[in-house]
Amino acid sequence: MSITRRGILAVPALAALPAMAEAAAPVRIGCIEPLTGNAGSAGQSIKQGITLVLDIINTPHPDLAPLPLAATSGLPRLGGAKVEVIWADNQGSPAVGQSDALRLITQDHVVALCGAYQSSITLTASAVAERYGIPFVAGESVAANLTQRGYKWFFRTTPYGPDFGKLYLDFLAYVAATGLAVGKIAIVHENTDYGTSVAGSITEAAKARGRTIAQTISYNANGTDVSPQVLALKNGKPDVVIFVSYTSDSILYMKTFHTLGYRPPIVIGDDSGFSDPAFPKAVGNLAQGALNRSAFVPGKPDSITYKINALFKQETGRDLDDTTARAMQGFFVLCDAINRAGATAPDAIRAALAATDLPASRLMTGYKGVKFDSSGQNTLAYSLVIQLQGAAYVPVWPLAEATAKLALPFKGWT
Amino acid sequence: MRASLRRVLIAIAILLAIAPVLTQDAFYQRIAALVVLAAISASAWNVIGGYAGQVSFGHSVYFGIGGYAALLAFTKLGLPPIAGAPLGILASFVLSAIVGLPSFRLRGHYFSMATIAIAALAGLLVTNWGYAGGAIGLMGPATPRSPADLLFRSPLPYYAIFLVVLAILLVLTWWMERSRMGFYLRAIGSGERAAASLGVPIRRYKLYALFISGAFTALAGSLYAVMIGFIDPDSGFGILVSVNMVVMAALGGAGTLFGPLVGAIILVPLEETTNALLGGGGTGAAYVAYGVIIMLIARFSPGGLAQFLPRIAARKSPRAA
Amino acid sequence: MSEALLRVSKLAVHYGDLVGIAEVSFEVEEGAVVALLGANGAGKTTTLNALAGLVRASGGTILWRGERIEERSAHEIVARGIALAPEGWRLFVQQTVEQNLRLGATALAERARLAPLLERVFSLFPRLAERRRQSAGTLSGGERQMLAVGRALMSDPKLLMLDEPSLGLAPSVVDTMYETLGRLSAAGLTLLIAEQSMELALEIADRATVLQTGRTVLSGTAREIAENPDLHRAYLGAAF
Amino acid sequence: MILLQLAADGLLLGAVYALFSSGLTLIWGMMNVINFAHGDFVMLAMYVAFFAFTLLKIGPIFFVPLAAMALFGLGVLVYVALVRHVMRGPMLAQILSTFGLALFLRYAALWAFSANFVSLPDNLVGGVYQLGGIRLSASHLLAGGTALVLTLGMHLVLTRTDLGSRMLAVSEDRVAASLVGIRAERMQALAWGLGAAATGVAGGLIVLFFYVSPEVGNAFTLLAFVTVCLGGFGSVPGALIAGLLIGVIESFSAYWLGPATKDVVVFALFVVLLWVRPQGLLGRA
Amino acid sequence: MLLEARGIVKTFGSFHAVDGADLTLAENELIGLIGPNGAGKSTFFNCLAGEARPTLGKIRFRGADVTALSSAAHAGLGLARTFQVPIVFEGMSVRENVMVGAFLRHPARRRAEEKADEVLEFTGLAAQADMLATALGTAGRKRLGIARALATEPILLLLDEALAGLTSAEMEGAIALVERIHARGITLVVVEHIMEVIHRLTRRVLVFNQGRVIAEGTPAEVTHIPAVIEAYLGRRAQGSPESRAP
Repeated sequence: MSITRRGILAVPALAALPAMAEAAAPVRIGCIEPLTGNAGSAGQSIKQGITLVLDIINTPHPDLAPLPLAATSGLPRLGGAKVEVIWADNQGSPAVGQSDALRLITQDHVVALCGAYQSSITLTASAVAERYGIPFVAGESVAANLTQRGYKWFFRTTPYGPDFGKLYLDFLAYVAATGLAVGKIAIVHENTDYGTSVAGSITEAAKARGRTIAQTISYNANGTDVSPQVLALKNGKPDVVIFVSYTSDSILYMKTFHTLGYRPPIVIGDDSGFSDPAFPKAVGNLAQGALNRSAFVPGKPDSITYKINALFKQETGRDLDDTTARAMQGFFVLCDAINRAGATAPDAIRAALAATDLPASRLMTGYKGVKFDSSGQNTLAYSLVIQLQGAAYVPVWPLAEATAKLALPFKGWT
Repeated sequence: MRASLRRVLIAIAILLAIAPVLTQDAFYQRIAALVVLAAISASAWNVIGGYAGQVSFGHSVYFGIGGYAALLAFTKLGLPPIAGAPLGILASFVLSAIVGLPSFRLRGHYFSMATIAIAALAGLLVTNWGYAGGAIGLMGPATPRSPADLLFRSPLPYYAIFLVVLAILLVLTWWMERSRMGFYLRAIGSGERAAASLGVPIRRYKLYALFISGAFTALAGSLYAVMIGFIDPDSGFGILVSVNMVVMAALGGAGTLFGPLVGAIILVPLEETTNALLGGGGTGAAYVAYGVIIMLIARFSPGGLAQFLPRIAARKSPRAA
Repeated sequence: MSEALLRVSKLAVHYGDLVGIAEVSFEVEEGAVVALLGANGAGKTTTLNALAGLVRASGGTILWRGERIEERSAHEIVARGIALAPEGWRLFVQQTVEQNLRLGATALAERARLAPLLERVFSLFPRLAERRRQSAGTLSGGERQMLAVGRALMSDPKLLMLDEPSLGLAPSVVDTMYETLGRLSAAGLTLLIAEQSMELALEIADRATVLQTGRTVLSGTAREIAENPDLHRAYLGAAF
Repeated sequence: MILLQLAADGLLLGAVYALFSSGLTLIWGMMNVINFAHGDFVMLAMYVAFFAFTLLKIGPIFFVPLAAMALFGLGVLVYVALVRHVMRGPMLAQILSTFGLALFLRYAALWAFSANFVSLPDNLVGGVYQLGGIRLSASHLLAGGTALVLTLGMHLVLTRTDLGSRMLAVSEDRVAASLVGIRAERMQALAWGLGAAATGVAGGLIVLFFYVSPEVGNAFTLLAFVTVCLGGFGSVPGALIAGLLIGVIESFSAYWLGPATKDVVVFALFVVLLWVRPQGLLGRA
Repeated sequence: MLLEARGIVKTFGSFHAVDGADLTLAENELIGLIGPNGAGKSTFFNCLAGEARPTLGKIRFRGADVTALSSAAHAGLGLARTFQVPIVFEGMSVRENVMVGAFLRHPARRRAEEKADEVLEFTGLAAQADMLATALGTAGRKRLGIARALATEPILLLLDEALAGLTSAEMEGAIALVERIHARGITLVVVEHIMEVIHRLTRRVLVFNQGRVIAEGTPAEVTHIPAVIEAYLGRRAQGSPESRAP
């Protein structure tokens, strides 16, 4: 997709921003996240994560050297300017997210935006950024349509729906080769935009390979009982169950599996709920062998990821989850681009973002790199398949990244 | 007394009309546009909820219909979103007739409950309606294809459009207030038994009121979708959408011409600025304050802020023997 | 004569600016039966409601055993020994006969006396004993009246006030009711009976007070009142 | 067998619905005041139970009564400080007041406890029981069973004790109640206390198998409204039957029609019932 | 015959509030409806006004069957009523309250306003026209109730205790008003407790007791009918009172 004409509303980018006046004036970035509302938990975690990234960028962290801007203090090419984040609460509302974006751009004069967790809010907030000619980096929103709008100022570092579908089908093809049946796939998804869009992407990816989904169950995530769904699965006897679920429902599913004595041979959780640190804590002993996707694993003790996780844990008492890590990664990419631009003019930042080419070694997530196509999508975005073994998830596929052996079928509880 | 009151309020309205032009700041201009948008739906609610006293908690249905009509017109027919507004209004008439008539038999809390349930039901149906984007919602044009798409960088054009609609609605309400219809609605809201004894056809007039109220709420929904460029079940049919209309009208004074506008002028900037000042902290402090303010109003001024005005007027009048 | 049990002086009640009663004065002596007479709307019910603490007096005084009680609320008054069987009975129709009676004893300080009081009511009104488990809503008019009186008696009052005990009842039921009231009076209970039906009330009363449009117009012994030619005027207007 | 399993699951959950709805119906029936903060009462009770466990290390035998007591206090406080003043005012003011209360409670909880989902450890009430072919988890059994017993208990308290009889008397006829010496205000405060306490117990039981977050009450408020309307305002047995019915309807419609549509079925039934029989299943006309 | 009600029965559950009542009214009559509390006057009245539908019986107004018509339809036909406890429309001035009634025959605001002013003048409320109706006292509210009903230009006006609770001076004014209304050619049915008023106003009264009309005649006549005296004063009223010796 080519960069489109910006039409009648195109305006020259805001020229003289205060950040340019003094060399060491802080560089302001606006972050729009759900700090309250249904997704408040995720938004708060992202806020903690990005605050950690700020610390890594603004103060020297030589031990994290491969990460962009870690070793130095501030943005070297802007005279060591510190990065500052202006936070905005999107309250889970697309309209509020849009107000946030406008306020951050016109009142706080931020040079770039990031966020906004919910795809719907990323959609409306980035539309404002587009009209104002301010770069917007989405580190965590996965809806496919975000990068199908022909926007010039929108960049997404995270893998999105179609990537996940591809990942699961590749993985299942590998499992099939080991001799396990994977013919009947069931998708169980919560019915807000996250669940619906990811389930749709997986279904499409399956269709692209000439496979069909045997059973699709859509449910409301705030229900207190999931036994009917589990009974329906028990009845349908699928080989693979893919859950696209939030936290409370993921936990309920595992509990209900146990209650009803049902063990599907392969259980895959699509990130979100399965990745919440609360999940292994609450039902780790009932969900042994559950698979999950993640772009982040702490890894070996001396790895960068391990150290970052340790820093995060020190601050929050929790392990870093996938969503937070992807948001942090997006923020790293944005700051790196601003630094490379050597200026805070939006055009310069945009050009630097478009020219981003970060290798996997300089990332904190398991992407194969960061390189944007013309739609702003990171073409090297990638996830790993991880498996709950004991108290924690370990990477099991692709084999090159695996630290533990894939153990199937799903064991659940003992 | 009341005439001079009206003059003051009209002055406020004029001030409101020119206020955003005075500031160059797009964020304040946007707040002004949102105030007017909120005032449209709250004033529309006011026709049935305030004047006729039928406390609907389901007006999000109309708002959602309007919003979806606009973006369906865009995504399915390739029309400019605003072209869907008439369809939304048409659908609101049909819905009013289907849903209003049986619900009007219910009084007080029962009516409110029925409207809540209908709105919740509508939201669920749309969530499960794949054609209309299901839970993912619908997106407006990403970039303007023609001026008719009404995609502007500056909030001012939106403000102007909203203000025209609000002005039409308020003039209509003002005219209604002075005509037989307005008298009948207020009589119904005050006491159905007495109104019926004077020959007021109660259900017919409730339905008329719902037609007007629903149509303008649907229009507000369309305008919302045009400006925001996105609608999903929650932002169209969510219970908070209804509640906001009720709270604004009640705060300013339900059943008064300018009450909902006053409510919007107070609440929208309050929400936006508390979110701007406190929202980044993520503590929810903004809503805590919001909740306390609402409780205080309910406790100490149950008739809304407008209540104080006629109170004074009444106090100054001589008592009849 | 000893000090009156109840002394009402210049009692006035306003509902907003509607006049309930303008100036009502009378006395009730211990052990007496006093009839409060007057046509519809004369202010009998308002007077009793004010005595029971249901409506606040806007003027005048109510002296009960030497204590001013016009400012007291209903639950304090019933605790002091004044009970009212109200107009239209106002039973708790969703509850059983026995529950209604037990509710009548709410103000009773000594719960141990509840059982004997219940027995007294059941012996006065055997019909209620038969229907003690039945819901009050299923009772006939006469039985409802019995229950209303029984409920009032459950607080073991010194003064029992009855508002139109004969209203809407069959004559035989009224006879029984008045017989029972006579027995209660003979047992020493003081009674204040508001009646439209003058004849009935004067049959049982020692003294009577006649109200007209919210004022006391006549007071005296039952015989004096019955023979007073002004009485008809108070009821049926000027044509007499 | 699946049908029995569905029915059993639905009934257990329905019993919990019935319990927190009976709290609402008590308040509603007695005072004709809608409490929009009802779900947030459940949420607070869940937090009380959660913190009682994590901070005081006490189990459900203690934290459920503790939640009940805490909510009792809250109910009385809300009545005395807020509801008492608005209940005779215009309906809009009543609605606004409890709506403001809901916002306040929800976001005060967010402020105090953060937006994070928290839950009790799974093994607190662990284990699975097998009855014939039906498998039921201990936490659901405990919650459903307790809820059933307490809802029935509440019904018995209302119908068989002097206290309950007095409360019903106030709701039937405030004037007559004051005539026999009942202090109506006290009874109404007590009704708020008891209603909230029932909600407190429900919250303490739900937390055994469900997550807590400041937003969790949302789901319960609407459900409680439906249950109360369906059962008839003020009727505890009505709330019980309606709660169980909704539990079972949800369970079966989730299985047959898909879980996303189970609420559609419940709400549609509710709207139609409201149109046809507004007084509810067991309510009086 | 203006109005004819035949065999009206209205039951609530097993309770017969009205138990076979009849009424015929000629043009420009002014009749009184009296009876002790609970006699069924109000229910009968509600049946006539279309607010309650009789369980049995038929009501004809100017020859047309109106038994099943709504109260709004009654008003449209020229059958208006007032309420014992006046319901004023809040937030509206006295004039606006009356205009609600006037709009029935005059959809245009200006004409409705003129009609309202005329009625206000007629009922003596002109001075209070611009006051909020809720600021009126009881007498004013009752008068407003009458004015509102008059504004619908009725042929027949049903007055439900329009004078109860008034001071004697207010009552004089109210009686004069009723007489003026009658003088305009409007037929009136007056439910009243205060016998003095009945004596002064009406030529014909119907006495209700236990859901039936037990007597009919001039006020002077009916007050001498034993059944009426019994209904009012109690049974055996004409017998010698045997009061207990003090």
